[in-house]
Amino acid sequence: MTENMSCYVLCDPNKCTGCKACELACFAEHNKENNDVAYTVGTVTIPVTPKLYLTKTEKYCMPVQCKHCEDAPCLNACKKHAIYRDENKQVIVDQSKCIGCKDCVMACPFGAISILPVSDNGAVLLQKDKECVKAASKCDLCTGIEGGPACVRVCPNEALRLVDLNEEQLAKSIATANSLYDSRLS
Amino acid sequence: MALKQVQTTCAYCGAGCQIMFTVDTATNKIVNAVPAMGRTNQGTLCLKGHYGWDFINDPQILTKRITSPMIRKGGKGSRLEEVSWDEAIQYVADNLTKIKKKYGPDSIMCTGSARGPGNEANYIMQKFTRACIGTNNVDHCARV
Amino acid sequence: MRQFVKGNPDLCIGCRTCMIGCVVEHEGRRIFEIDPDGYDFNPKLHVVKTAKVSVPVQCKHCENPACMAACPVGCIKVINDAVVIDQKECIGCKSCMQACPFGVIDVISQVGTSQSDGSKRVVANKCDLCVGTGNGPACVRVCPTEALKLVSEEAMQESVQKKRVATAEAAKAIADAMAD
Amino acid sequence: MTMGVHEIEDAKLIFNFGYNGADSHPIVQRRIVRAKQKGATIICADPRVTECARIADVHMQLKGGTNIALVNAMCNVVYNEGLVDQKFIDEKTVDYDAFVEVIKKYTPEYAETICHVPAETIRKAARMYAKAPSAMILYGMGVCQFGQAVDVVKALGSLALMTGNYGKPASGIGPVRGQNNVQGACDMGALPNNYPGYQNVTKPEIQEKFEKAWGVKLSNKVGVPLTHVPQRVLEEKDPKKQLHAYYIFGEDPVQSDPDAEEVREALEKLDFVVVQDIFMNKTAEFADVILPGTSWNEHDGVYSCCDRGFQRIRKVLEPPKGVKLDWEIICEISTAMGYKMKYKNTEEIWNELIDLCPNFAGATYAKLEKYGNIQWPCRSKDDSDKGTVVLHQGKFANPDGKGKFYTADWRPPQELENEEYPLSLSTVREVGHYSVRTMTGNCRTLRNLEDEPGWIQMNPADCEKLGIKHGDLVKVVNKRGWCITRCNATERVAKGATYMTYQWWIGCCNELTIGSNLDPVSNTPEYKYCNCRVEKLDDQAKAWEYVNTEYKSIRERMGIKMVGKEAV
Repeated sequence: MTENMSCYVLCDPNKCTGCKACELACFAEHNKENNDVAYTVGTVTIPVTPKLYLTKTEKYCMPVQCKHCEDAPCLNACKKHAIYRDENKQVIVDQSKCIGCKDCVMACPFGAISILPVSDNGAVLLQKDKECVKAASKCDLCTGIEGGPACVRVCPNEALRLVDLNEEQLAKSIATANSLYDSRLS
Repeated sequence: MALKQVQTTCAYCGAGCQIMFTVDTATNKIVNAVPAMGRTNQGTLCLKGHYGWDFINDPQILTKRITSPMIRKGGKGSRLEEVSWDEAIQYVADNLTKIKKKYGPDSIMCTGSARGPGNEANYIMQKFTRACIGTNNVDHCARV
Repeated sequence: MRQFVKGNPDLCIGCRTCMIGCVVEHEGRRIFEIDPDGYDFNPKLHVVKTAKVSVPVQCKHCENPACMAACPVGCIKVINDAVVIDQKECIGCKSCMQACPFGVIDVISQVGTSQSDGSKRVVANKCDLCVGTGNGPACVRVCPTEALKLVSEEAMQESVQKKRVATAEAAKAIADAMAD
Repeated sequence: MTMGVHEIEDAKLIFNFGYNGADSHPIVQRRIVRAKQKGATIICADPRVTECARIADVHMQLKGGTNIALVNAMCNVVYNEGLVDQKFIDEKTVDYDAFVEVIKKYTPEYAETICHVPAETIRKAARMYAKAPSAMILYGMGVCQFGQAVDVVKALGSLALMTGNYGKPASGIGPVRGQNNVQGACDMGALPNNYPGYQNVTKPEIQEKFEKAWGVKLSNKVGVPLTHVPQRVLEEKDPKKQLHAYYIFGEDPVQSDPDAEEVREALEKLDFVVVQDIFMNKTAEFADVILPGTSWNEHDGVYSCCDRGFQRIRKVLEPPKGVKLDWEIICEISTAMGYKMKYKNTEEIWNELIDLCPNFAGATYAKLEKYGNIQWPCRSKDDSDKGTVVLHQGKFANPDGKGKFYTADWRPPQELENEEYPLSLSTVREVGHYSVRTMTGNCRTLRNLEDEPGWIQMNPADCEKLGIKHGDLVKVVNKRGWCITRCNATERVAKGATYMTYQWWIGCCNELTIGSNLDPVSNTPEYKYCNCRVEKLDDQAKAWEYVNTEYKSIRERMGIKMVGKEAV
């Protein structure tokens, strides 16, 4: 039997209209507490740093975000051990440990990570030389946030959904078993 | 500075890379070496091609460049003394002639060189061995 | 994002032309004229060879450099978007060396310098992307197998964007399959 | 090489045997890397994890000294699994049946007991090689520097024959020749059996041609190979065969030849030794006369690169006062001995020799200027003959035009490991130094990169057993001699095997190598196999002092004034 797997958010590009509601919701959800970001744009004092990235091709669009790989290349590439797997098997970046070396960006085959400024107390954090602190930014499935991933919640077109392959796989295998049973009769 | 450029073949391995040297003709020194477009090297060089030319200015690091013929006038074990070219050539010719007369041409062995001198000098060496000394005792360090 | 030089172990043949290229670029061509004991040979990158890998290893020019944060005298600076050690100010405390997770900082002694006790100054040394030479990184230029590449911010973004488009295309294929 | 260096990157499959391009010819290795990037399959047979082995699809890490058993086993698989090109064999080759008789015994399982390469790996490699649309074999000194060497070359050639891998682009068999002009010295007849252009000294019609051209009677007796010199000086009883004089031109046998002690004894015993070179070296210490020649970059001429390519070399600098052009020196000696030789320049010499060599006749200076590089054979002076990239197209160079099958049974190396000397020692290449290093050792940055006393590559398990660490000075010793060098602990070499490069004065591995086991055909010494013991040196400070003092003293003997120079 397959191991217990991590979950991830997947978009149906056939439904996505590219409205960016997910990016903003993600940013707001993660900066509500420390940076006072509410749901209206007027209150934002810091750079917008989402953890999923709307990507447009010629024919369609969708946000790209972390697949929480089971053998995560980003986690394996990180020399600072700033990327870890939490108790729910989600792959999480500890931005306080990240030094912005970009190895995870190179290692990720999906383009799901960007290096973005880090803010606290409503302002961008600065390094010794006054440059802003930057860290790897990627989907953490809104771990610990009530209601689950904000992007899924806000999508007006229901293009995003949280995939739990553990359940889906079970359902699929039962369906396959059933169909085998059905075909046996014919 | 009067600069000129000369293209030649690298002498450090059988790949036969082409190098373009820039030379200051006033001081007779190499200023620069860059890869040239050769059939085998296509504008690339390894470390020896890039940085293996300053020996030519006799920097006195490992061994000294020899700039005068030398003879051990006092025989084996004596000191090497600088002599004129005429004296050196005559000395070699006399000794080789003496040995050839005493022991025959096959008692003399000569080598070509698989390194810097080039094909023409090798041709001359084997011609000298065969036509002048009269033996086929000529070989080179092919097996190193 | 800051640019950096990246080695490719599939192309590297371990010849170390890059290491000499680095020294020549930083010492200047006087290296071929002066007394061979008159300068130090301190490459700012090193070819590492294990049973499986040969590749030059050098500074990643991190966005929040751990070395810079660890430096007590502030001699690690960002110049032209490269993380650079000012060796004149360095006190040789080795903090940066310890802080760097990549092992790309060395501590070297400098010829022609001296401390009050007469010993040579010892300072930190690492890749500075040949900043200020106007020629770009020498290691990239001299490598005979093109195993070193300067990864620019644009190249990085282009690569991430390509991957994102491919991810979107795959998601489309999944969605289409599930719709059937 | 039967092909061109530039063709390597288009190979579909490269079988790299005992050849370490990354250290000996980085710019050839570049083509192997490019071939891999273009999708070529790479098979590597080497006792070490070389750069090529590292990127290979199959690496057969054979035990040193077992080459022919491995090649025979690959031929055995190709034969038994019916992977041969029967049409090619029938039409273009001879002696197939006798060859098959020998390889029958070499099943992969049998070879595994000799080579320590798993039978399944041998099968896999043989199948890959035989099934490739075209396959190229590259080999180097890992094949040639054994007492059994020419047999292996012929066996590799037979592997290519039985699979029809000749005469098409990016196929064939390539000995990648080491030194810059070793191909050229052979081309020019600096060989005891051949006049220039590989024309045999024993053939009356050839002898007659050269006698006519040179106006003198010539000997038809094959001469002495270089590696026989010590024996002909020290041991030969027949006075007619003894050597008494040695004219050494652009070589340093004390450093480069095996069993340095024996070479030194021979040079001491010779009546008369002439050394013609550019720098003082270890051989010059034994010279009765030293004649200073010109260096690369100070004279004109032609080199032949490893794939038969003639290329011009040009005078870049004026030579220092006091030296003479190499060919001028020899011409003057010849003239003083009564055989007049006089030339205006290298082009005049070149024109004389290409007219005597049908295979070079078309490669004039004018055409070399025009095309940059001409691979011989180039027979016509007409501009349309640009030389020949691929040899053996249509027919082979043998008199009957056919490829000849041959292999032999495996013979072990002469000197094996034993209780007293439990490790094997092989000589290898240092990427940043050339040959005996009189040139590169005088280059500042190359000296910075690698200097005395060199390294001995050893498996970490062997180091641990001896209690030595990476970088420690150690003593390497066998019955012929000893030296001191640094330990390089690396997983790239197998347990029980050690490797050293041969250009160091202090870490001088040729004090240990074996001079007596020569290949019967090529007379190449067994540089790649002898035994040794590595000893731990408890007092490292004292050992370093020895290294530094010794280095300083040899440099002084080589004419370097040490004043103001720091010790190494």
